[in-house]
Amino acid sequence: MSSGNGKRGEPRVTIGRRDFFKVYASAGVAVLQGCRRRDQELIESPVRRSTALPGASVWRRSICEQCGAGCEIEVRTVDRLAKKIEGLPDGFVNAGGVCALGHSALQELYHPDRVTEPMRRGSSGELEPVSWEEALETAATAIAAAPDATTVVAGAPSGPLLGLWRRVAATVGAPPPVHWQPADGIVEREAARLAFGESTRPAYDLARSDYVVSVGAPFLDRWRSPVHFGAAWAELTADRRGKLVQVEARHSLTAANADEWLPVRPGSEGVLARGLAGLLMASGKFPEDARAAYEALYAEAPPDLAATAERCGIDAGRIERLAAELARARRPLVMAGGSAFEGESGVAAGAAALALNLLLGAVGRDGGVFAGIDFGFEDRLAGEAAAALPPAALADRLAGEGESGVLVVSEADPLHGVPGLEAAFERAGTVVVLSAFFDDTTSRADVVLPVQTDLERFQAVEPDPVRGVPALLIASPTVAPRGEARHPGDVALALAAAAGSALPWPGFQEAVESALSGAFAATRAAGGGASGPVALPASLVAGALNARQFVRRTTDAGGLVGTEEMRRAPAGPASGDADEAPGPIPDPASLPAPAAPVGVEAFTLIPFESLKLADGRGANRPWLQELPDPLSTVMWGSWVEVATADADRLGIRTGDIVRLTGTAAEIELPAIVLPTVRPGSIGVPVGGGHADYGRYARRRGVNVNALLDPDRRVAGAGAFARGDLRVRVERLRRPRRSERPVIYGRGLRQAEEIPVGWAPHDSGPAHAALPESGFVRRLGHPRRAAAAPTREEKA
Amino acid sequence: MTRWGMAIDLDRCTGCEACVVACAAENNIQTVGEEQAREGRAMHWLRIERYYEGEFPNVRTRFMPVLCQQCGAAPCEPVCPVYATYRNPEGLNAMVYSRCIGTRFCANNCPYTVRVFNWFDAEFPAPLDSQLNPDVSVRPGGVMEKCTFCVQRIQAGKDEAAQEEREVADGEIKTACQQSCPTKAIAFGDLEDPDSEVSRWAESPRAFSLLGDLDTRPGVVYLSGTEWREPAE
Amino acid sequence: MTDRPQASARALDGELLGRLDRRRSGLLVGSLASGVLVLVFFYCWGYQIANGIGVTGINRPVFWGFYIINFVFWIGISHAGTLISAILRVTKAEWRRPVTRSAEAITLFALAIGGLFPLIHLGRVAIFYYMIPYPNSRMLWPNFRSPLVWDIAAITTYIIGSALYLFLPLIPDAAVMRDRAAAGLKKRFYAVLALGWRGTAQQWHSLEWGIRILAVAIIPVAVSVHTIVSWDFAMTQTPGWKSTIFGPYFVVGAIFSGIAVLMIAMALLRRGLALDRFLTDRVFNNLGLLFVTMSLVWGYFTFAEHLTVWYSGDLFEKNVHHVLLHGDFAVPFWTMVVVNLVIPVAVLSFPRGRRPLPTALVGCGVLVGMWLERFLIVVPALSTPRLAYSIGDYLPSWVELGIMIGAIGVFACLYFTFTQLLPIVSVWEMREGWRHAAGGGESGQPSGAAPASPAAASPVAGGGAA
Amino acid sequence: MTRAAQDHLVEAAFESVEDVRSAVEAALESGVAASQVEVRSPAPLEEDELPLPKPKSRVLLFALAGAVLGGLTAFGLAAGTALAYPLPTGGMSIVAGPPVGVVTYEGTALGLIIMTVLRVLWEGGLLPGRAIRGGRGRASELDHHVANGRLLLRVHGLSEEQAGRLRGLSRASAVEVV
Repeated sequence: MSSGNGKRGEPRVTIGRRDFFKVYASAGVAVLQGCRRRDQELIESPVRRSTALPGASVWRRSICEQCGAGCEIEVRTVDRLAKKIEGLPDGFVNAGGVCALGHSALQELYHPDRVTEPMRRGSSGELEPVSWEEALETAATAIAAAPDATTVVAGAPSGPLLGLWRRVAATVGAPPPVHWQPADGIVEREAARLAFGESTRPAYDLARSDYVVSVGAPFLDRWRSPVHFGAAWAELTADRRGKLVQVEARHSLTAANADEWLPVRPGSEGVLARGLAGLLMASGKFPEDARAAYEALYAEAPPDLAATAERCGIDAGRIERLAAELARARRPLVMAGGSAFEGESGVAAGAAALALNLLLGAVGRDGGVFAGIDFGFEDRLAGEAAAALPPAALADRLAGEGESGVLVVSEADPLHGVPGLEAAFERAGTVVVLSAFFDDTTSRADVVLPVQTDLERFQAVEPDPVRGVPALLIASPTVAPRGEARHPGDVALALAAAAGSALPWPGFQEAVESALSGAFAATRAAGGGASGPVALPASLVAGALNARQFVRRTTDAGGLVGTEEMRRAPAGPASGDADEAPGPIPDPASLPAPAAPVGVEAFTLIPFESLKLADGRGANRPWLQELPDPLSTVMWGSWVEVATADADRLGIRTGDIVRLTGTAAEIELPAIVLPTVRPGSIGVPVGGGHADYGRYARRRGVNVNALLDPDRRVAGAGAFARGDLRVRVERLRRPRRSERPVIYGRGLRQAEEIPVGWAPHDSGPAHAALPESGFVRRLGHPRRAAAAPTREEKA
Repeated sequence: MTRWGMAIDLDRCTGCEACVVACAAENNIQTVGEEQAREGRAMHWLRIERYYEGEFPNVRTRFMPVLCQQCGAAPCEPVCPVYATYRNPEGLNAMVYSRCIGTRFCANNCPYTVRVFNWFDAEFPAPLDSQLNPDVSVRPGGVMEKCTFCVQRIQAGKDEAAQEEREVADGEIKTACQQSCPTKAIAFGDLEDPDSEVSRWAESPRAFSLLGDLDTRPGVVYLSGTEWREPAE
Repeated sequence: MTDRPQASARALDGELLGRLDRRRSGLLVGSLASGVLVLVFFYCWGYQIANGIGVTGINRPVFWGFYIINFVFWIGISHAGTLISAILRVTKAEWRRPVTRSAEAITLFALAIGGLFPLIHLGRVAIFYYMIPYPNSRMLWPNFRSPLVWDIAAITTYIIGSALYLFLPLIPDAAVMRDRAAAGLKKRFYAVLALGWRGTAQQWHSLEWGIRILAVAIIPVAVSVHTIVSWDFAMTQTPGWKSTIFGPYFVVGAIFSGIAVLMIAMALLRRGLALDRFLTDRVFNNLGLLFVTMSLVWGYFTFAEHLTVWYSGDLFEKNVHHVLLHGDFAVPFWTMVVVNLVIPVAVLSFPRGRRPLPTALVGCGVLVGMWLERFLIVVPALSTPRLAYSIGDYLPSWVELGIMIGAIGVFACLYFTFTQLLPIVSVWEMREGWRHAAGGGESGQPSGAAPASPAAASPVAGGGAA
Repeated sequence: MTRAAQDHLVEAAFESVEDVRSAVEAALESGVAASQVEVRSPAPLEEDELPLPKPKSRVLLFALAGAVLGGLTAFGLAAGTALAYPLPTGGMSIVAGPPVGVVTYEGTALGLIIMTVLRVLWEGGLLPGRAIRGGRGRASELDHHVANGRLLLRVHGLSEEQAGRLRGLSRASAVEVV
């Protein structure tokens, strides 16, 4: 069903079924003018032969792997060059939407500074191009010489590729790979394990809820799947049916869009959740078993209102009203996530927020929270190999590693992400990096293996389980790879083979097909109806005669997609996959509050992922660098958000260069004074200040990760703690011309004043009916005050 | 007769800026670099304006995507000495790059400040130029440009309909910004057709025209204004 | 009875011719020095053409900058000559005689430079001719609804009119130069310019008719030119520009700055060419009175302009008004008020202030002030658009500064060269004046001479009465 | 007297108008026709200063014609262009009154100015290839006197006798006689 794809309106020659790929041949779409193209770019594609006419648009389905959300996309190709990315209208996660980062995958693909040939550090100390054989030989020799001392760091989201890395690591005799991922996801899993008894990222049914309290989850910014949650939020708030309350210290984009924003004191999110629980239980509106389930989690009683208000810095009346609204709501839901849970006690805070769902009866009901289940293809590919390690394990391993150590880093940039690893990288015998760019880590590599980007790859992705419905999405390459870039999975297999422990598959695609084939066999063997980690739901394999046909059908159909019926509630604290017996979980309210600020310049630093740069991977795309951050409106580079009150006190004006001093490092960057920042806290986007990463990212902005203390960990999660960091802030100077933050549309003069309180669309009435075209038939006055909900557009 | 129009539901807009990048990708909009951007020369055809109301902690944030309003009585048009911009029969402010001599008068006279100027020739270091949309010209330096309502998509849509000997269906033609909007805050279509989605949105009591009292008769209608209210028990 | 005046006129005649004959090294030095600035001008312009209009400091939303400011400024300067000389000719003010030529030359050169600035300003100057109506293969003629095309029409008319208005009275003087020159290149040059002028009765008669008609015709043209320049702004929707007062306001400003530059030029000429017997204190006194009048009229318009904005309370207009009076543009704004209004009135209200040096100094201030006025019209309005999100600012680049300074050099170079080649004081008109003075019989003193004599006023009075 | 004999030319430079007037009066008395007399002056003379017929000029007529011509051309240009390329801009009518008016105004002035100057040059014999009848307007050895502020009397088509007599008369007051 691809009616929505008729957007181009080009006559269509449908070639495949269900969006596997679509071919739109156009008679009339000639190159209008001006598109200069180099002939050498028109390399014959070894991947597929196009049936299209020259100059005609061919739309190919692909999967966006810019983050783990797994949005299905369509790529417009003309003459085998990718031109445009659109969301697949019936995409499993995104339903037609694409985010800014997703669009920019094109600029990753065609980046002028891509690594397109293997390189090896020569005798001169410089990286020199070598053949794939030589590069693999060098890497494999080092691995084979010291398999125990080999550390694999895999940056891919969880799913089949991570499974393959686990398998490869186990095969060559190396310890399990370190899964380089944001702390937030690990904390969320751990919190879910504590609250729900199942260590999966919870799935939220925002769209069908009517009252959502998001404790810290910046789901409209850059958290899990902003496209999916954006659409869900739009449904939630359509006609102002439902309400979103954002409990977050930083005024994120989500907070900006929320119907109500509670700017809690940083690190007190969990306390607020506990306080709310106390009020909700006192309201007596919830069934006894829900109360019991909640109370069983905690040894302590929830804090009282006054204590909560005091700890959170929020007016008690507001908390009370919030609790009352929550209690009255028909289908309330509490979400948890974000930088708030990356503090040392993040797991406790996250669990406290998630546990509210038990009380609200939101677990497993429409408009509530579900288990984030998948088809388990990571494990299917991993086989018997052990689970991947959390990021902090890298630091621990490196600390104990000698000079013979081998580091294999695939699609991750740990040197940008965490300070203090440089020395270990220097010490390591051989650093092998699989990357498409010279990022901070790649620049220190001894062997660089160029990998393909999203659109060049065979893709098998298990999307972020935001919907609670399992899926495995598969897509073929959309365009020919640039230069000699290879699939990272293929490289992993080639490394294993070169190291003398070959796996049965020549490439990643074969590995995935083999896993599919195995899943088919296991499902048939389980004899229908069975489900679980081994077998697939029987409905998915019904109709296929044999494994071969099943694999063919699955890949042709673009993967396996579950149904709404497969959604289920988490196992529950009593019975789940928690190893230990259920018992009291840490209560954030009884943990000590983060140390009070020392002196007037001590601020809580809130590093956040902006929708431009994400964790830093967006920094090399000119589109994203030049994209104004929606709130600070800064383009190109980093900034620190300072509250108006603090700025007045410290004499900081927008644009001033300020110095942030952490325990081990200091950074200097321009200040943006905003009325929305919670006094006492400052926000800095991560992802700037790359040592390298191509011409658009190199030394652009500053890397706030430098302020992190690598020894601080999120308790119980094995992740580096990024939250609750104390820094000193001091004003240095007015910026020089070249230091001024690039603020959208606001020149030299207004860099200091951001218009506040003047929304011009509220300043005057709309005009009367138009004599010329008559298209506006009614005089529409903007209604500032609450108007009765209207449904007219929805009809 | 067709009058292309757009309706933007501000209550649905999150300010995620996917549309801004989609627009750049679709329309070969050059990125000007940090130095030029600092000079105020970024070239986005579509921007998300952000306004704050109130003071901490009771700050309301409002986002408003602002693009060429495709005015029915466009102030930019008559001031052009060379007819580089005029109102085409389907209600678009057509911009003819090859005629533009760069007086920038149109941009001065645009009350919405949505016109952008190519201060230099566009640079797309190879192979970034591989991405360029072949349906859209790359504008040379010294030329004004602005949102076209993705006129190349409109043209392709009409061509397809003509080939199939039918009318263009409502919703068949999508602008790049509309298509990638995760929250579907944008409707596009024929304002002359009373049954089109955009016409229905435009009839909303929440609808208003930006700077409506100038009577530029915009082809873009904004919807805004409701707040959450707790439903009665 | 006629002996003495005649003899006196002969003497003056000889003196004037002698002055004009004498080579002035100062003029040569001036030509060369300004020639360097001419090179700066063309280097900067060439650099801009080679690299793109982006080498300027203009941006979004300040799409117009120094080039348009200088365009308006120079067009304003151009009102020095033709308009003032025409008014004086039409009113038969005797004291115009030593002034007209230098004034008209200022007009022509200022107009030539002013007319260049819109071209410099273009993003694609190579195809500027798209604005010109002529049959072409593009199948499209210019859009006559655009004030810029009105500009072209008005400036073309004005520049042709001014050139002819300068040229027509120059013909007899070119003949004088021709007939006094020794045979050779110089003689041939003047012969070409003189077009075979012999001074016959028919030629004088036709010439007088021509000058009379041109003087009448050029006044409405001059008024329309600056009105239309003002409409480049006033026709827009831009807050701070959309104003009905702009037409007369610009015309007054133009005349004001025109007189300023005329005062400076005359003071320099008087000193440089020792023409104080011809450009008398009386002339300065009269021009000074006109000057202070224009200052007051300008002040009145400025007040009216801002009063209406302030009183209306229109949100967008008030934003512009605010940055002007109290905001980032307050310093230039109040500087402008001081040099354009306070100082001229304070100095020129007194007879002693209307002497050459003070008037020239006041003129310099007014030039600065009127330049600032154009700056304050162009930049604050553009940098304060309706949608506050797009608020911007503007700083010129070295290219714009180079072209601005270079343009002054071009003007100086042209003016010095003109002064060197042709009589900067109209010889025949002076002669006519002396004849009138002699014929009038009221006084033995020819006009322009003997400034100390109280009778010197009579030619003026007589001229006015005639 | 034969025609061939009547081609003598007398030129005399005078210091003052009075001297020229007496010389002219003498010449006219001696039977010279007014059309044979040409006076060159460094500045315009008053109309009644010399007993010669007043010169005539049609500059004004031509100026008005030029104005009409220029105005019509400009109107046609502005209105015709708009009609030839009916591109709507800014919701204005295709032939919008005020812009056409502005352009017509300028065209009128331009036509007037150009025609005025052309006519002045025409009447003065200043256009290339246009000479004035009877040797008038030709360069003279004595032109430098005019340049230096004197007046020059030229009498054409005289017989030798007349010429001689005139020279005699002139010598009394003239600066130089040829």
